[in-house]
Amino acid sequence: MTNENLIQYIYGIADNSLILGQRISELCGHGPTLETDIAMTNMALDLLGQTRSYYQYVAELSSKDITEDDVAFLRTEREYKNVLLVEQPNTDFAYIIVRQYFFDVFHFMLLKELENSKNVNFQAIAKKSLKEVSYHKRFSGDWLKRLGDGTEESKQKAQKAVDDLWVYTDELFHMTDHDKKVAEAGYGVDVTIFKTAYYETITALLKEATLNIPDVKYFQKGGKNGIHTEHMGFILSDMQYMQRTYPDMKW
Amino acid sequence: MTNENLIQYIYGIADNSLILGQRISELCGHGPTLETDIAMTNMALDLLGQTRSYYQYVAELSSKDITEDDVAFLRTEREYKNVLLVEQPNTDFAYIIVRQYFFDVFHFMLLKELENSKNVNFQAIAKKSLKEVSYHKRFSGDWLKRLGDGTEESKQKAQKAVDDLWVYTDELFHMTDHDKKVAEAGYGVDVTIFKTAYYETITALLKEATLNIPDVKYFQKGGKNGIHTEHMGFILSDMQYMQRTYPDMKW
Amino acid sequence: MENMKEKEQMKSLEDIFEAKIARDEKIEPKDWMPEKYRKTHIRQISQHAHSEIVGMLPEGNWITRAPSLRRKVALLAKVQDEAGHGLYLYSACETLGISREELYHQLHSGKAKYSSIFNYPTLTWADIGAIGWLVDGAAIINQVPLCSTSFGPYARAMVRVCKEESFHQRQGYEIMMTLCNGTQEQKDMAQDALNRWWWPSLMMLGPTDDESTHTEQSMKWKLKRKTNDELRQQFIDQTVPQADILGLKVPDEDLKYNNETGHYDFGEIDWEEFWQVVKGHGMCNKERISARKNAWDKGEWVRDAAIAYADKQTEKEVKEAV
Amino acid sequence: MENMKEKEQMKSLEDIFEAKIARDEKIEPKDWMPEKYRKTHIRQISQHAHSEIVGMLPEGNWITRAPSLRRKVALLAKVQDEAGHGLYLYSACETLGISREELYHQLHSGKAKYSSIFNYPTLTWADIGAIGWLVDGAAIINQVPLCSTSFGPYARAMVRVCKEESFHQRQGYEIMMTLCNGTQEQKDMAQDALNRWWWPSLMMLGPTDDESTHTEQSMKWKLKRKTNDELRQQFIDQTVPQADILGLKVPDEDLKYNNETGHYDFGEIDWEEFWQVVKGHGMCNKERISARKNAWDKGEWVRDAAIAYADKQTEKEVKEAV
Repeated sequence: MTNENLIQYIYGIADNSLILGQRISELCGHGPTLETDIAMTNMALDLLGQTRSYYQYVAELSSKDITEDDVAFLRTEREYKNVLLVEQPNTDFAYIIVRQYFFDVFHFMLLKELENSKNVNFQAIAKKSLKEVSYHKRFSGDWLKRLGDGTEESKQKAQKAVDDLWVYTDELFHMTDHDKKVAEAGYGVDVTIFKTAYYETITALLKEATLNIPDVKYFQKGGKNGIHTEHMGFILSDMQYMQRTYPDMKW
Repeated sequence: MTNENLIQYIYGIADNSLILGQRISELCGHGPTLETDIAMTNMALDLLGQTRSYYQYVAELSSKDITEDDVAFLRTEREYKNVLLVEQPNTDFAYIIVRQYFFDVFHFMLLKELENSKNVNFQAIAKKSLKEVSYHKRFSGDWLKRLGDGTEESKQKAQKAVDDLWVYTDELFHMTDHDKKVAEAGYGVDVTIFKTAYYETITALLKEATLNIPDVKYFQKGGKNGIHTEHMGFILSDMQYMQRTYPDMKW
Repeated sequence: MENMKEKEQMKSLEDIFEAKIARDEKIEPKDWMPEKYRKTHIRQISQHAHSEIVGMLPEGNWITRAPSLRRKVALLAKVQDEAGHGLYLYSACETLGISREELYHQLHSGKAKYSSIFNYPTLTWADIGAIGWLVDGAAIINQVPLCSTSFGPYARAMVRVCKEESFHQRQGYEIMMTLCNGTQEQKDMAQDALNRWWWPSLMMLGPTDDESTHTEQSMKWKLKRKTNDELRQQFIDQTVPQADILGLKVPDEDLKYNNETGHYDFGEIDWEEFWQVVKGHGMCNKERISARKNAWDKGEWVRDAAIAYADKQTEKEVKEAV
Repeated sequence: MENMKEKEQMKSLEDIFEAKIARDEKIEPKDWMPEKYRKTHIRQISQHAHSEIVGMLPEGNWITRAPSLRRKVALLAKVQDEAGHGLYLYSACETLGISREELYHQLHSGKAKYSSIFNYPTLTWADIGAIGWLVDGAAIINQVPLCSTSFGPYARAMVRVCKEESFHQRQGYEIMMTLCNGTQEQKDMAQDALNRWWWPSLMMLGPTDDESTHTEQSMKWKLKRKTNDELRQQFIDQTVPQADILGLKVPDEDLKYNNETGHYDFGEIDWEEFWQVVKGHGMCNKERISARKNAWDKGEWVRDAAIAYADKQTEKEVKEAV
């Protein structure tokens, strides 16, 4: 396992937190209630906090003299390794919740394993993040039940979001060559081991939410190899705006 | 009249064409019919073509070694001098048409005067642009009549767009100190001389379109001094993305 | 006779109420209070709550573009605090017998006001610094006296709000400081933000005393302890030295320290602009209200779903209990 | 007897029709044609029109972000040409007795297909170059033979389309050339785009001959002159030397010039991917259709207004004439 393997492995985890955090941030001040606004902002804060820990570690590992902000803001689109799920747009509150829930369950299971990593940095980040993510999962799961088993309209919207976002779940379990090497070294996690448990969990909750499980045989992928949907470019043009426009300054 | 006066005067004209051209470009492929898509794209092409002529002239006038693209893409938000009208979003087709018509009538009258400038560059650009803009004005005016005197729904939407955008018309007739100096030198245009004619023209068309004339006493301003609405930052983050991310390259 | 008795009772209730206020005791929601007191407090607390909520928008405008992760997180946390303030204040207001829906309706319909400062656009990152420094600074001066106002729930909410606001204020000043220690471009950005936010911040302290209504009554109820002009002077006296430290120039040619009074003299405020923005003609009035209204309208089906779900759960529990 | 006569008449119409095609004369909309000919042409022409219209979207995605004014203008003009092509082709299709609304409905409902290549995302500016060079390149190879196809309106539309497409193809290649003469970052961007667009472009020439349906019939009607595999070989033979000039590596380990055949041998195409994208599982299938459907649905009130206005004008004219 090289340093580059490790850095790429971290991107595969941390970029999810960054991009989902960025997506949720767009909503700040525009939610259906003040209470959900506060809760969603909390999740964005947690995710961005985790991102910082990971990127600080990348900066340490890097042979170049870089900071967490260089990692966050100065890569090109093809260098971000987040899954396609987290970059999907805030179409409506149902998409926001389903995207969150599909990610949270995975995120929780990942961190549970990462806690046992041989790498002390990963152990520490996982331990701290687990508390946060266990709350995220409860929040998004509870809301998904409310939407699924709420009104006729909310059920329809929730079902549409589930149907549209389900195709992005499989990619969560893809392992790049970097991922495999880091997992073999006992630093990273072999995510395939909890794939069955993941689908059991989300299927059970969808059933409780009186929603149908989509019958999909072909899944979307690409993000883990830096091949993103067309949304990604616009996320980045806002996110990177200041760093690109005013290079090498302190803020 | 200094070179700087002249450059700032040109920004006051050309930035309108750039930003409106950019706004219309967003619509390409998303219009209500193929025919309007083609016509609107034509207008964007005309406006961007005019922008290039003006900016090439700025590059000539500038003491620095710059190109039209430096002028277009490497200024900060506060340095763009377009009026607020042209940066307003593509809320719906009524807003798009009303924004266009309010601008086109002004643009046509401005160019009519600019054709008589003592400056040969302005003469040439105005002469070429007049043909184009006279078509724009006909297109937007015809559509405004269709929307105003079409269905009940289209009338409502057109009236709402007129009411919301009317507050941005007065700024078209503001003259900065630069504008005044360039006008006094016989290069620029004193736009206040056709303000009455402008309001007569648009009022007549609104009446023909069976729409009400808004009763507004307080108008919005700021763009001509580089104080824009919050839309502008997002227009720029997309528009400047490539030049900011990959500085000093040829495309 | 009956009428006479009622009047006497009323008089005695009023006496108790006024004595309480005089003794600096709090009025609580369950206590008797004059109708005018209730109405005034609903107006002021809700206006304050609306200001927090609308105030989330101009700053929220920069969250996706914040220049570093640290600043992005801090800005998100700040905007979240404002949502929190909104929440306490709406709750305090609800104790006076008005529903959240009704309060939102007043905001969306334009019946209720909110602080006019939020109708100015945030154009550069430096605006985030300037808002923290100046706008929160002015807000604190307005709000600190409210921590000991007579209405209990409002006073308690304000204690918490003020603590967080002064943290925000320091954070804003630190953003300005970083810019002013940076490149020329960053300094220019900071100066430009000060130029644009200075006068609107002065206006936040309210119209001049001779234009101001309700002041006497408000003094009595401890909703106000100083006049607008006094507060404004306090803000200027406190802020100008801070600008000096930053190396920025306050955009007022008439600004000058007066050795005799020990205060800064300052130039004429453009009250015409102030009243126009109050009347709805600021650059962002329409945008702000429509953003709020949009969030509320688009969230209706979500709130309905939550209610429907809760009802179903209660029904289940009842059935299971039977 | 009657039935016999009808059959004879039909036979004679078919003979005239086939003789015309054999003589390389055009079939025009007013001419008699077999129902199958009409249906096949509606399917193919509309599919072609839809491809132009959907093809506006991936390129349109970069208009607001084009890196120079010159490139922005050229890209806008290119996308506009595609709208124009869509327009001629829909018009050609309408001459066969089907309305534009019906054609759109077939697209939006998923009944009609369009070229699968447009279901891939455009990720970088180099993709705009690669699409012009490769996608328009492959399209031209598919389309040039159609300039002399048997159905007159289609053949005439294709003459115009092909002329413009080859301009676009040169423009795309020039974008690639500029990148390849630029910095290392630009070269990498160009190589990355070639890597992603190469195989989908090969797939544009259609399934291998043994998987392809309709070919024999299409040959007879001059809708096709060469098989898919022949066209694909032509595309590869023409494009590989162009990649060499750019200094880019075609992403196919098995690609090698074969001295005996005078053609390039090439590697296995991932037909599984091809069919999945055709079936709707490409990265952007949903996005593309919903963008088109959205434009159409949101434009309904505009089209209605135009009709209502035109009706009122006609009414007025009639009244004035009376």
